[in-house]
Amino acid sequence: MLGAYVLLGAVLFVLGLVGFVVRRNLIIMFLCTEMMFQGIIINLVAFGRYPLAGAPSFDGQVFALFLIAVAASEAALALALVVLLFRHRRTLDANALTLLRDE
Amino acid sequence: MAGLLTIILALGAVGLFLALPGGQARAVRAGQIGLAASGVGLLAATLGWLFPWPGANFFAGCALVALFAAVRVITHPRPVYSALYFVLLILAAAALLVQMQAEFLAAALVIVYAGAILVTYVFVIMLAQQARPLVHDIRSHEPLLGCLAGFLLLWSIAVRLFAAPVPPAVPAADLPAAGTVAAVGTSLLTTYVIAMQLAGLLLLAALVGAIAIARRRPLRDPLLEGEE
Amino acid sequence: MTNQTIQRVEGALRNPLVLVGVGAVLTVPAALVLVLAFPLYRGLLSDPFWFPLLVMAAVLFLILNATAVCILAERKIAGFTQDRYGPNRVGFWGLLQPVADGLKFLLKEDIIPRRVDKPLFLLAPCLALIVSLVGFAVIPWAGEVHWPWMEAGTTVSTQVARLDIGILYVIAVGSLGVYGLVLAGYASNNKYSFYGGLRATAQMISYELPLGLALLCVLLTTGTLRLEEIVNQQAHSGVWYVFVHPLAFLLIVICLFAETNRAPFDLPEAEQELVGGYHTEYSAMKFALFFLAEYAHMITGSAVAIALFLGGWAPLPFTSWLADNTAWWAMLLKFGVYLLKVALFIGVMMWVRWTIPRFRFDQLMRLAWRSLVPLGLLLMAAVAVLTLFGGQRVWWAGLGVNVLVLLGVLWWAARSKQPMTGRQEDLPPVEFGAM
Amino acid sequence: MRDEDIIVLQEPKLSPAERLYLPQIFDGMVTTLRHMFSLKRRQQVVRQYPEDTRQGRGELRIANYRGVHRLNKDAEGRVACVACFMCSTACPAHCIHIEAGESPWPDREKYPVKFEIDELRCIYCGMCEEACPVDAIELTPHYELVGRTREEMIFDKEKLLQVFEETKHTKPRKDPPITDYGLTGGQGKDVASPNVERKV
Repeated sequence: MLGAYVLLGAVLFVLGLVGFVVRRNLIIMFLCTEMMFQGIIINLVAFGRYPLAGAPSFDGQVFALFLIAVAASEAALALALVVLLFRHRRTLDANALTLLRDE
Repeated sequence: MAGLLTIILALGAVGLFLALPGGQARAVRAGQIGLAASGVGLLAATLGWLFPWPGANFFAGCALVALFAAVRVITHPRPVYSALYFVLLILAAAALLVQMQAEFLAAALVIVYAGAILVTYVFVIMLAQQARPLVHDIRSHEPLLGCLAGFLLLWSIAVRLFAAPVPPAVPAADLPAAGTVAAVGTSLLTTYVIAMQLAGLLLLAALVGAIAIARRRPLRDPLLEGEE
Repeated sequence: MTNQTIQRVEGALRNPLVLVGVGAVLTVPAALVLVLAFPLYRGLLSDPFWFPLLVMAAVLFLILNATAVCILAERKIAGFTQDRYGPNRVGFWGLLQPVADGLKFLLKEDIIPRRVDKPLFLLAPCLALIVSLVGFAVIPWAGEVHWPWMEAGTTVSTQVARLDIGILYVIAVGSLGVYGLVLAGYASNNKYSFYGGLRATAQMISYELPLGLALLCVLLTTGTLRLEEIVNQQAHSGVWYVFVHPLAFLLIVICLFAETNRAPFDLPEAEQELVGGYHTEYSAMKFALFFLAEYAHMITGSAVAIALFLGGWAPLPFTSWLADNTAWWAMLLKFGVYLLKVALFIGVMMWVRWTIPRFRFDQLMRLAWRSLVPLGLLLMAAVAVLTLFGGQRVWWAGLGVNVLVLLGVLWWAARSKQPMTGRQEDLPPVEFGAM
Repeated sequence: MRDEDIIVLQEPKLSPAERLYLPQIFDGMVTTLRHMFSLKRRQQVVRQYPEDTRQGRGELRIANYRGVHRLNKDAEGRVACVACFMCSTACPAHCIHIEAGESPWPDREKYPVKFEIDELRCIYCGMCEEACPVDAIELTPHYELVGRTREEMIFDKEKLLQVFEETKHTKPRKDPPITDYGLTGGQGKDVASPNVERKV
């Protein structure tokens, strides 16, 4: 049981990671980080529900709640930054943001 | 077992590579087929052979929806659809959480993610919408390396996972029956009360930061200035 | 059919006796079948798995028909407030108008404009309707019922799902409601629709905050999220929570108007500004789905508000009459009382709609963020302090806190220099940008 | 702009109750409630149209109401129109179509072979009536104008003359015609066909 959930969480995490690396739209990139959070949330809850030792507890859910709080903060700040970037550069292309690159 | 797992995951990686935006239409179709085969294979490996358990059907359904939605999020060339598939992913994840008796968390996930965060994403995507698809939506950045890295990471996790001992099955009744909301709330406000305060502080900081970043400074009105 | 036949049928249907006759012909056989087949489904009625499903079917049937009646009621009330009669042509007193409306929606040409985003365009109305219907699952329609043929002491509950997270489920589902509107606005590829969708997003997100805060006030008093328990508490003590938290009730009612996009908060569809808002491009049955969704949303919202504040199925305040009665006739009575309350609540919503003019968008936002959210925060803090000292068990203490908060707000309003309408305020010119 | 031209408006000061809005809202709701239950006002204001018409109540000003057109007939029952095209020229909606032909009668040169009015296109402004030199075209008080097809709503000469037959009792032909076609020895100059020799 635990294995199934953990594997699903891992797949979601890796898909999010691949998406973050591969996609060039800033908004999609941040969506992909949210997807990584999803994978972790499922993992945390599964670890709390099916612990390797001891009785199941709610600690996993509590951690997941904190994770949601962090994700919300991240989304708020990231979207604010994206809005700001778009307003300045008129594009959401991550490859276009090369101002700090050493070339 | 490890060999079979490698084949399944490699199939998925190749499928993902073909299905990512930027490829030929036929290759995308083939990639989608590969991805579907890989996902089903992964589920079969997880459910049938290694861990047969009650509730596997529900898990399989939700997991398939979740995987499908997740793949579409990163392969769909149009951002609005990506965001909507992410909503689908949230709903599937919430269903899985309900299966793990985390009802409160499921509700919180839907309210916070689908109800607030994703709506904001959709909002921003719509505002930044352009008339025709843009190059950064229909071209990928280093898809080969990305898929390879993902494959290696997932492969190492999965092989380790399948090699690990199967944990003892815990019957559902082992969780306190008082209701998950009460239990989670008690845990949150006793053991983790400081962490909760910190989370609140973090949210406040994010709120202030977001407003400070995105605020538009009012322009001086030249007409008014001229008169003064 | 020839013209004359149609005219003759129309004339006959205007006769109330003919109408009753037709109704009897339609319903009496159905009722007979239900009665005769009773032994067949008797077992289902006492089964804790099947009975909720039957309740679900019955309530869904009722709601979908009620929306049709609601549309007639709305038009009648609109007529009455404007010194008109409202629809009175189809059937006696216009009673068959919903049938005519439904036929019209079904038979009209179903247009899909060429440049729309077709999958989303089709998905949006379905999503709107589904989301507004699934909220019914946790509403405790008539408490527990004990059928005469059941074992003594056992009951089944007239509720589709008894969830531990009760009211949170309603909020979660309600927060998905915005997608139907946003997608409709986006997919239509029409700037008026788009504005409507954007307005809907901003409005619904903004009004979810005071809604949540007001809910928290009640939840601090009830100590449970289960709607059936909240109703039980009110039915047993006789103190409906509207007497304990009148301000929270007011907040919830205001937010309910905003969440259902009803006037005076119908900014997303504001006809005079945005043609039709998010449903400008919709026609025929797809438009009807939006219509249905709006009324279904109204019914869900008012049912939840009644469960929280107006005692749910409890027939009278300040008594515990019927609270413990689980007889089948008591169940029917409770259900009737609940429906009556919902009908009255919706009547008030319509009454308000035809009285109060629409807000301007900045007024709408100002109302939410500058008035309702601070009021909700203040109220919640006050109730939290009260709960800390155990005052949530004493109903007049809650009322006292509400009165104190109200007085405080009044005092603040009296001494504050800023006008609340925003009409007198100058908005600073802002930098022009796409965002 | 001088300073004294600027009018400074003093916003009325709102009382605390007015700032709360709720009393005002309840006021408004009481008003609508009163209207909701005032059956008498409703009966006074509303007309149940097909049963209760303005004509039936005598509220219709027949003399100058502008409804469906008619083509008048002269005293001999001939169409009064002389196909001068004044009405179709004056028409802002271009809804009048006339085809002229040589008149079979000696008192005028032309008469309309075809005379069609697209009642769907017409805006009922009455310009044709003003323009007509022989008062052949007139608007009638008949306002119940319906049809199932667009073709049906294009009134031809026969139909327009039919309308005259139906409405000449409620609204008699306005003025004696400017031209009497020489039948009565006429005083005025014959505007429509001045060259025709008059039979006295």
